[in-house]
Amino acid sequence: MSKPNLGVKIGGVELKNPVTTASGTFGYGEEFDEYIDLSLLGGIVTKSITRHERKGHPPPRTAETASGMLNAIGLANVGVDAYVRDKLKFLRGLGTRIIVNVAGFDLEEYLYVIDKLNGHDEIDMIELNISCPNVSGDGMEFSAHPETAFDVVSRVKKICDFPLMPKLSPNVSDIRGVAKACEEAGADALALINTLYGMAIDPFTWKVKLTNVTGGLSGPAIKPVGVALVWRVFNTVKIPIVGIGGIMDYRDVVEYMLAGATAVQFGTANFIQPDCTVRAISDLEHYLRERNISDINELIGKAIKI
Amino acid sequence: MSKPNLGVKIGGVELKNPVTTASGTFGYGEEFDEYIDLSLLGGIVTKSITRHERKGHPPPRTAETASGMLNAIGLANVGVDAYVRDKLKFLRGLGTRIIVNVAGFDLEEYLYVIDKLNGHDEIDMIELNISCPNVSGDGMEFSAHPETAFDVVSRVKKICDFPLMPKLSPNVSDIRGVAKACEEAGADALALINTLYGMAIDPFTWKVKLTNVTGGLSGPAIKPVGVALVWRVFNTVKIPIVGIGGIMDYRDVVEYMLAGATAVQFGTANFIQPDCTVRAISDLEHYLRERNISDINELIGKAIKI
Amino acid sequence: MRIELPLKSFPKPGTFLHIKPTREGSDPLLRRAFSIYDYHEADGAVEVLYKVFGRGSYILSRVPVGEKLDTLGPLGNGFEIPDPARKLIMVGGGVGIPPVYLLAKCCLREKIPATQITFLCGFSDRTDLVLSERVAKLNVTTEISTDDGSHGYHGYVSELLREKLAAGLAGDKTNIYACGPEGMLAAVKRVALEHKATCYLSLESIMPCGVGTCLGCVVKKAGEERYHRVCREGPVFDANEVEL
Amino acid sequence: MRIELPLKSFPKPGTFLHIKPTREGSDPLLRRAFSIYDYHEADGAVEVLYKVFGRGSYILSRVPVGEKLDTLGPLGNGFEIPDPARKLIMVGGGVGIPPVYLLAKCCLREKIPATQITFLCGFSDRTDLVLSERVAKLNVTTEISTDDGSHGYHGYVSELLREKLAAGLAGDKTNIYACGPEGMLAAVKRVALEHKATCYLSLESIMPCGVGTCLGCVVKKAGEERYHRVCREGPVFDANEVEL
Ligand SMILES: Cc1cc2nc3c(=O)[nH]c(=O)nc-3n(C[C@H](O)[C@H](O)[C@H](O)COP(=O)(O)OP(=O)(O)OC[C@H]3O[C@@H](n4cnc5c(N)ncnc54)[C@H](O)[C@@H]3O)c2cc1C
Ligand SMILES: Cc1cc2nc3c(=O)[nH]c(=O)nc-3n(C[C@H](O)[C@H](O)[C@H](O)COP(=O)(O)OP(=O)(O)OC[C@H]3O[C@@H](n4cnc5c(N)ncnc54)[C@H](O)[C@@H]3O)c2cc1C
Ligand SMILES: Cc1cc2nc3c(=O)[nH]c(=O)nc-3n(C[C@H](O)[C@H](O)[C@H](O)COP(=O)(O)O)c2cc1C
Ligand SMILES: Cc1cc2nc3c(=O)[nH]c(=O)nc-3n(C[C@H](O)[C@H](O)[C@H](O)COP(=O)(O)O)c2cc1C
Ligand code: FES
Ligand code: FES
Repeated sequence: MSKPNLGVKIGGVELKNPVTTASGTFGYGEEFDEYIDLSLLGGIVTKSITRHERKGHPPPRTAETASGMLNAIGLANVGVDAYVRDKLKFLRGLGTRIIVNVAGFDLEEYLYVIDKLNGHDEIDMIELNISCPNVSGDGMEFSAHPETAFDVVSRVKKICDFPLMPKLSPNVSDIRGVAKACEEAGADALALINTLYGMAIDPFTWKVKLTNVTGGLSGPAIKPVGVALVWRVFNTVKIPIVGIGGIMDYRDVVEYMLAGATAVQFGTANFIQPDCTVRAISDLEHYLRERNISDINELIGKAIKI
Repeated sequence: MSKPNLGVKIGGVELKNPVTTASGTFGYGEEFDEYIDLSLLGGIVTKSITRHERKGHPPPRTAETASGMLNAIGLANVGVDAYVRDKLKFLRGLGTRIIVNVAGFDLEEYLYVIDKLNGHDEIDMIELNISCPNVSGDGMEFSAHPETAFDVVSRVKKICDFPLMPKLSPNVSDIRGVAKACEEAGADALALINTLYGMAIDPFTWKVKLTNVTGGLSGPAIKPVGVALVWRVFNTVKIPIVGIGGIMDYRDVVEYMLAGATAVQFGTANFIQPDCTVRAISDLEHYLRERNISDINELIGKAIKI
Repeated sequence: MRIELPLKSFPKPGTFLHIKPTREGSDPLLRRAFSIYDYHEADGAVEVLYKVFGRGSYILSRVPVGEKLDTLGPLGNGFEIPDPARKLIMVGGGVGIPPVYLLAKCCLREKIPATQITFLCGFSDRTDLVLSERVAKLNVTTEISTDDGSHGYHGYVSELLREKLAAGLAGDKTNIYACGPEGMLAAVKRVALEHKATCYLSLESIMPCGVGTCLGCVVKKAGEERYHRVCREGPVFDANEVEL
Repeated sequence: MRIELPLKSFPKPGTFLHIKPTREGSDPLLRRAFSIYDYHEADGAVEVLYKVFGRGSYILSRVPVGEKLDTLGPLGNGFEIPDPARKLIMVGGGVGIPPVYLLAKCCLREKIPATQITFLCGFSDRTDLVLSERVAKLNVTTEISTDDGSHGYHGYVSELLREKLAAGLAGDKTNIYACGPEGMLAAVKRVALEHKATCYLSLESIMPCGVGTCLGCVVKKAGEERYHRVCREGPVFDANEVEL
């Protein structure tokens, strides 16, 4: 059989395959340059950037949990100016799609950062991290309610030169409402899920394991939640979905695509196997060949009810 | 050192220790009678009962996930009449606290079931499972919004002969609002968390693993979420909290109590070690002795920030 | 796999052990059920026979000899020793052979003449033939079928059963005992009905708890919208009780 | 533990291996970092020396000899071979001994005279003394301290260091290389400052990725509100660069 097609399309952007990296787990790509051929990836989502540099929380910033980990890095990043100045240069040459994750603590910050990124054609897409607390609002995450989500996405969309992909939090009562609001606000795609709200305490020292007390739960432990929410959103909106959460290998990629994802992001897995992404890509090709599937898009949303 | 006190008090009810069993994971106690001395337990929470008998979903009803499991049993239960007729008899003699978990798909069903239970003094407390979809409402879980939670809890409280403990869902944008609403509605205690919304698909057969498609995620995988939400609620309400989620042994009991729980429930752990509860009780006593802690209540909410 | 599990008395055939494969960490989380395959009265050791499917059985296959295993059981409701007057046909499909083997061994131990017993082993191909090794040693009439015809009878073991019943073995005087994949059991049930034979099936199901409390392992009761717990009311059922 | 990890050249002392303890399932999830303890030029095998703390090290301690281990590395930024003119004091606390041992071995290999090197090993009590076995074989001046006085010098190894510096070893002509628990390193840093000695510390931290991308392992930079990645900029730092 001829080489199956692994290419997918997200918000008008063509990826050579559905395998991309999750924000904050792949830095700006540099560290992985020595482990894998970055040009093989469908895309790279870079660490959340904000208006100003952020040093992040004091350590300890992570703790291991059952089949997962907690993190409270604190959105440490170089800030948008240094990002544009120092990081885009490296990313330009990689031969893979560059998706810039943008975070903000109020509407103005999002708009400021997007404005700074506009015009830089190394960038293929913006992933909007709306799982941040709205400090000048009620302090709740922007993605916690359809109204706030609609507000920030529609305002950003107006000024954004690039396709826009809001990234949704799983910590919501009804993700369908939030997803619908983003779609109506003009989102070109949706990425989900971000980390689950979590915490750990050492029963012997009585100390919390993170200086920030609570953090974000990621890893295989959360995969069933990510798959369920992708499935829910897939049955709610028409725009493409990028599935995230506990993806470790090609089988998890298939599971997310069957649930309705058009592409996926590998996060925590990068910490355990630096080459997990490229391995998954070749395994996916093998998987399709074995089954005589000529196009990976045939998997999307094809989960069979029993 | 003299025997440390393990006794705790939940909504006016004294438990000989903080270790109880989670609804739906311990049946009505009968099956475990041959494995453990039930009289050692702080209490037993029985399987959710509804107005009429429910046969539950067709199999498969469960699937294993990373450090967890999904279940969609479908609230299978004998119905309140058979429960009162056949099950209370057995429970009466056990010498442990009996907490009856009540579920409903509309307000009337809750009121009907509570009315049938009123007057039966074998019952020490009611755990109100408000994580069910309100079919005669917007189809969302009662515990998804503070308003709906307040409504059902206040109405039930008016007619309920027993202390009332609503059981909260983790699938909410802000559990603090829901917890506060329950407290204002007259709840005597709060139990959390119920299972996380989840789903799994077999990447080789493409079939969903549960006939119900989605199910509830439980087990060690969700412990960080349970601990975080207990901590959040502990810092929001004054009524006692019963911690649930991924508790496998005494260390997890300590972790939940440090986060703010006054008592805990063992769920999935019962499937893996039928004697996990009684083991935890003796381990807890040993833990307190070693540290010269005379009263287990000294642990509640004592997590140390770093 | 041999497990030193001092059982005082001969275990009831059809009952199972619930074994925790994981010794470190919480993944995989749940126990796995394995039918009791054999029992050694000398030292009271129990044996299970398994095939490596997925994670649990793979981990078990790598447990060093002499390691402690966390085991619950024997659990469940096994086969009743049949009335000696009946003809007995044992049908085992792949890893379904162990419980039926133990039943046959038990029958012989109860002085039921070997001539009363016929043992049919079904496989998809020849790769798993080893599973029938001890059956051959029972000295009862034994026949093997493979779906691909690579060994013995060519076709499903249920078809082999049909031929046996057609060729003389009077159905209404026969008890059939079967364990194997659900598809095979459904077929065996149909054949048994056709020939008015009494039929007992040992079912498989995903079993989180194994002791009857999670309600996860259920199978539909024949005729009514109710369920049996495979781990508690079963795993052995009269074929007429369950809907496959 | 000996790991066959064909390294062509002698590894840089202070670098570490990132080892996945879990071979089945996803719990525990993360790799564990272990300093390279020794290197055998004959077959290019690397050794790590560890103590069983929690789950990861426990699982490793039960890996049968000959098993494949999933290992990344050598990773990180190790010790630089010092200027032969300097006096060298190596300070290792418990499982902090391995990287400093390899540095000492390297120095001797680089023809730095043994007389230049003093090796101080600190323990809480005598239970872990084995960790200093190979140090003794280096034929450099070696002293051992135990917090409880059960063996050698009675007190913290940092106090032993202070006495050495007070008794002659001119601080400003001395390089100190230390690895151990954070408290010990902080004390060593203080002592080094008092005596104007140059001081390099190998730090520990919880390391999810080990390659510099998760930003989980950071330590605060001295003086400023910024952080170093222990896995990438470290684990070895000039004591003046970090705030403990
Ligand atoms: C009463 C009973 C007796 C059994 N006796 C034997 C025996 O004697 N020998 C033997 O080899 N196996 C036996 N099994 C099957 C065994 O329990 C395991 O299911 C099998 O080993 C696969 O588990 P795994 O962990 O290797 O695969 P997993 O990683 O658990 O899963 C592999 C596949 O098997 C499915 N599966 C998981 N658990 C079960 C289950 N309990 N039943 C059916 N499918 C399942 C999974 O959904 C998955 O699709 C028995 C099962 C039951 C219920
Ligand atoms: C650069 C570096 C080199 C190391 N070299 C060695 C060595 O040569 N020999 C050796 O025995 N150990 C060494 N360690 C420590 C080792 O990585 C493990 O932390 C240790 O074995 C405990 O892990 P565990 O899985 O057994 O315990 P865990 O179950 O992981 O946890 C036990 C306790 O240790 C804490 N912990 C977990 N990871 C770390 C960590 N990386 N550092 C400090 N505490 C941690 C946990 O929070 C928990 O409180 C090194 C660590 C680093 C960062
Ligand atoms: C250490 C770490 C840092 C992260 N930083 C970010 C971030 O800066 N922005 C963001 O949107 N998500 C961040 N995430 C979330 C991941 O992008 C991803 O959504 C989440 O980890 C779930 O995927 P996983 O289970 O594959 O890790 C981070 C996750 C981890 C573990
Ligand atoms: C098989 C199964 C059945 C359950 N049935 C119920 C139920 O009937 N009512 C209810 O309120 N919770 C039910 N639960 C949820 C548990 O009571 C508990 O809240 C959840 O499993 C988290 O705890 P755990 O991680 O210790 O299992 C069920 C859980 C499982 C695994
Ligand atoms: S396995 Fe739990 S009820 Fe049968
Ligand atoms: S361990 Fe990930 S950055 Fe250092």
